[in-house]
Amino acid sequence: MKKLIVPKGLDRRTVLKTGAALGATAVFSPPILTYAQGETPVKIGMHDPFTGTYAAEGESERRGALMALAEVNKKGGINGRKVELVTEDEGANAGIAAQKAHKLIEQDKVNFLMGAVSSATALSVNQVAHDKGVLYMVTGGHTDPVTGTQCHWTTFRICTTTYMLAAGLAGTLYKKFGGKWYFITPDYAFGHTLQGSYAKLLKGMGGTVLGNSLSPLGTTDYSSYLIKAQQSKPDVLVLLVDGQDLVNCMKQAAQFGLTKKFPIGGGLSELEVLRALPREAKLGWWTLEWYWDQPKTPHVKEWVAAYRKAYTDGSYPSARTWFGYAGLHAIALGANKAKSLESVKVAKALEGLELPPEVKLQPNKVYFRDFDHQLMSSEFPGEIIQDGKYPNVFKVADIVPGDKIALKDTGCKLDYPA
Amino acid sequence: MELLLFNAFNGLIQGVFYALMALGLALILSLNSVINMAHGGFLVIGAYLAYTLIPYLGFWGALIVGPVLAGVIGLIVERILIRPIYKRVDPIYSLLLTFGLALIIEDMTRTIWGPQGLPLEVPDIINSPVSEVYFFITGYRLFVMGVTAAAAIGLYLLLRYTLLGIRIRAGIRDLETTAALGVNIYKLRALNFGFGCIFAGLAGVLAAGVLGLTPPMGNSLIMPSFVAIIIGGVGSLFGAVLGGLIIGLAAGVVTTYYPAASEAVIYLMMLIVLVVRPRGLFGEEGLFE
Amino acid sequence: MTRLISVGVMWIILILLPWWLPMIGGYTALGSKVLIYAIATMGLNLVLGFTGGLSFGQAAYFGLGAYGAGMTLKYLALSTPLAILIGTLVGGLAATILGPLVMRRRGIYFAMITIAIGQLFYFVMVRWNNVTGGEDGLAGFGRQDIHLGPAVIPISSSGDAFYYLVLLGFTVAVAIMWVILQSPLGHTWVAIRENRRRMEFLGIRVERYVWAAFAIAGFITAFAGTLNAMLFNFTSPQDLHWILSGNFVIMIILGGMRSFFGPLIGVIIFVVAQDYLSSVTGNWMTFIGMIFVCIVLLFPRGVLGIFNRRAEAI
Amino acid sequence: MSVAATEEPVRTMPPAAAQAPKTPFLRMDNVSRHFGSLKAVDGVSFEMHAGEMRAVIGPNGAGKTTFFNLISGLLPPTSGQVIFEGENITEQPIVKRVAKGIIRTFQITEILPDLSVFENIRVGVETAEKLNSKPWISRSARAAVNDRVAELMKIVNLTGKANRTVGELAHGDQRVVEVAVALSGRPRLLLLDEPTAGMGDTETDHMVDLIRRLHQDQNMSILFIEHDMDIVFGIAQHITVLDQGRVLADGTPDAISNDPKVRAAYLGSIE
Repeated sequence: MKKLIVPKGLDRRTVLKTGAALGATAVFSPPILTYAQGETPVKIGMHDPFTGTYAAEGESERRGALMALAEVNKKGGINGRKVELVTEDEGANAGIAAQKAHKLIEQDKVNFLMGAVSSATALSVNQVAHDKGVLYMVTGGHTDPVTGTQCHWTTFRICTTTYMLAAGLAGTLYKKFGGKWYFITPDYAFGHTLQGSYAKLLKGMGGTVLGNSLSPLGTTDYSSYLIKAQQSKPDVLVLLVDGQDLVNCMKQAAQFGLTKKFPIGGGLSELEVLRALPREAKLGWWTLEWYWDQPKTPHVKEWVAAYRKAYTDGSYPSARTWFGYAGLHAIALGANKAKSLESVKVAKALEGLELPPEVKLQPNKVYFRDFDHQLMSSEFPGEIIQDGKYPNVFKVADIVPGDKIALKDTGCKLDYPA
Repeated sequence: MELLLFNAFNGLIQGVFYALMALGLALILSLNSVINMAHGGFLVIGAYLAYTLIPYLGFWGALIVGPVLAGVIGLIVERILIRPIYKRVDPIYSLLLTFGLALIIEDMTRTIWGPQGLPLEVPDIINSPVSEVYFFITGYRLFVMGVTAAAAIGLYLLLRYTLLGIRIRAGIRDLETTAALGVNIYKLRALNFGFGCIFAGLAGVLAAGVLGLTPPMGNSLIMPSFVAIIIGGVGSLFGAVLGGLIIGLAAGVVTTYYPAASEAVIYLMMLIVLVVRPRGLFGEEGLFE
Repeated sequence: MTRLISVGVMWIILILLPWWLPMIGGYTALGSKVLIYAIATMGLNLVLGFTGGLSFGQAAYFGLGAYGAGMTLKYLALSTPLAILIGTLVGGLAATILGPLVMRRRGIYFAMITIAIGQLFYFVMVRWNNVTGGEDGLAGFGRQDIHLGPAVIPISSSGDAFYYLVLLGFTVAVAIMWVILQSPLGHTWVAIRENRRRMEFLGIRVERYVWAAFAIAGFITAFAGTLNAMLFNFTSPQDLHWILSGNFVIMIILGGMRSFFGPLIGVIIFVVAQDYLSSVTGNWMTFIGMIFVCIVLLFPRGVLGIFNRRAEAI
Repeated sequence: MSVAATEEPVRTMPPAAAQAPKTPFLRMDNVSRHFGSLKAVDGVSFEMHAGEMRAVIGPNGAGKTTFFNLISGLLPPTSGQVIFEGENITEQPIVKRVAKGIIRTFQITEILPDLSVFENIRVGVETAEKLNSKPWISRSARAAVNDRVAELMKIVNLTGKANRTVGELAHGDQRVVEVAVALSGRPRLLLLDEPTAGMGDTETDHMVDLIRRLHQDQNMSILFIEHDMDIVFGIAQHITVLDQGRVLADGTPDAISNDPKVRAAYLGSIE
């Protein structure tokens, strides 16, 4: 799916045909010939998983980016030049992601990079982008080091950090249900940071951690962890697992009848995940990073309608769609503000930049922090509606502004070239 | 102690899944000499077809028809792609072929049904805990065990008492002699491949009830199933079932004491078994060496 | 003579790669990756194609090399040669130490015991979070310029310079493997593949030679792993996983496991086809799958296997 | 193994032993090999002298190949002892026996089918020169190996087919290659298991001539299994007759052809 020059209407098939034809041309002739007429377009390279376990999330991000692309081009593009989006599939494999980042930079000569669902790919492309001095907008990939210990001047991030995910929900859960919590945590960096953050917040509020089970990524059977959890009789069972793992875990918790015994809360949930949950597993308290149903927020309704018009497969935009949308818009905003395509200048322009209402699509102030390049977007803690039919599956309890919960000391030291 | 019992029991249930996969895989490996990397693909086919058929046939109908259709697709694939490579001496080429096939199946599944996860609704009657105390024994888990046991026993009876089964067993032991006795081994191998795919499809439908459906869902089950076969010993179907149960049990027990190692333990077990018994528990000399 | 000429031509093409590859729409990092994988698979092929041992866990040594190099650069010293040396030693010694477990097994049992060992290393790297970065991978290190007296080879900033380092590594590894395969040791490996029993009756302790092949392959793949870690200054547990091991085997079968340069051809087909197809179509997996199926059906001994059988056996 | 072995009446002591009082080259004391209830070799005692050309004959299932396997080390005996040049090798692995010069060929040709004649023999030579573990080789050593291969190919008359793939050669030539590989190990006792099996007349003549030359020119000790009585009585100095795992008779061709037991049990059955 390369050279997604999408004029209007985002039908995947036409894109495919154009893509194949242009791709072939690109290989057999110098790239410049493809754009013989008019000025060279500004190119944004996007890597995301369109195959494998995270394919649904990757597809959502791409759709969001394509919507933003159409809008940006309608309003005159970047510095008066047309914008193109080149997407590359990396299947959530960090090595392939780095390879594709090289391809986008060296072969397609993209001006900016964006993408990532898995944290590992975010980290590997983070490295490549910095080596090459190309601005990189991380869409997904929550692990703290991306805008923390391994931050680079080239890297900005749309999605929230693991710490913010925890902080967004912890207060709500504590107030509602009490302070004795049991955790089931995926056994990798993301999970560890998230659980650490929760434990810290919980102790700060005066609660106790009854126990924490570490489950390997890709676990299909959660029964042993659920048994331990059940024995500790917690006020809240906190599930920090993500993606398909979460579906498995929730289904099993429901089948064991645990969901009737104590409230279940969690870290991150995603609309893509909620869609696949059977009724009995549709419950508990979670954080979304964006939700389509915000009746009081301006522009959201129109945006959702635009999405539904472009994609007629019955789906609704998710937080991932918004990541892709906001990511591409942010790049365009920064470049237009800097009146330049130079990554250093655009990066400087993005620092402190506030997203306008029609892009942020949420009530609170949303901006990039200048010292770690983390976007201060909101968390949407709330409860799953058990009998809700997709897309009415979530009831947002609060919209917590990002800069109220984000850590100030992230360990990031930006390394701009001298 | 109570926790250990719980975990051990749960491990056994997980092992039932491995056993079901391993059984089909072992059938195909033993008689067709094909290392079927596409077995996970047939699992996915069975599961998605059942998902699609549930609105028309209900869960029970889909439970039967889904796997059978996977078997039929298996028959077609065998005829077109697998049969031409039987005459190759080295089974390694079957690895490349079925690996390609697995990619095609996963991609087709995603193209047809989309990349997002889909829920497979299990009837309420088998979807609640059996008792408050033993809450982890859900009706569905017992049901999975029951269906697997029935399928395994059915296979045993088939192999033991029907002409087809006797021929399959003879073919596993000595294909040349079986052919020399006038058995049409092409037909035999085709049917056997179909049986293997039915088992994969069945595993798919049952697994979907616990895990939900995604196009790559078969990938995570294929390696543990190979491990089950090796621990049991190549050529022994009973060994494959036992191997599946053993690694499930081991993973369950280890989870109690050291959860981080629950995945690694099945590989450690295979390593130990192979060091002590070079051909697994019931493997026969000369097969695939 | 023909062989000499074709190898010479191949080498000239490889030297000129940074010029011609971008012109036809490629990029140098892809060339580096192909050569790195070629080193790894040609090393693996010493066991797979030449000794007849189905090693299915080779990525473990590739990944150990990668982590060895990455962790050297991150925690120990900012030196590219040292990183290569330590990574190669870590992976190679692991293969050497574990060889005795493997060497007695044959066929599918050989395959599965190598998978078992490989997966155990994989889980170690995933679990050993605070040092290896766990599932997120090891980042935060960078390859360093090489100082040769007053001269500096700027591999840290130049992808082309790094490509030439990889090409040098490829040339050295290929030369070593070629010499070994022409030696009595190489002859013995091929003979073991052809007829293990015959070799036992010549008085050869077959297992020791399988061990030697496994160990040497381990060193060579680990060496490739160190270069791979430095290619993107990143490595992750996926570099040890059985799926990568399986891909290595697939690449070798594609190109022809009985020919010396077969793995190189297989890597080119696998890596370049995936890189290209996944950019032009969302259904690239179907096309790759069909390529594999067609190669099995049309080229019974891999792509290079179509040349005469004598050449295959070296 | 069994101490009782020596108490068994040694009725098979060859007459040659009385004439030449040197230490026996190869001796087997009451050796048995059972497979479950099947007694493939059952209490065989046997002696052979250096430089001897001896044939082992017997009807199918007499235990001839098992007998060879016991000497070459492919199988351990159930009981009894195998002694080579005064040393008990009963428990020794194949590798050590080969080092002592006990080298065999197989009833079903064991060659390296995808390699050339030259390469087949070269592996044998390199093994004999103990070069196998060398990952590189000097020019002179390589030349020495190649010379030796050429010499062996000349001995077996295969020089013209040096670069042919062995798997594509005629059956007779494949067997000759196998003998050449065996010769590369400089055997002191060459065991040939049905060297002419499945061969045509010309091929058989070629092989028989080769065996005869090896014995005459190099004074090699050769023990061979053969079904073709013309060959057996044409070249063997001594013949051991096995039947149902036991030694039925043992002696010179004349003695054997006149032995009534042999005539009854074996020769008679084919005539």
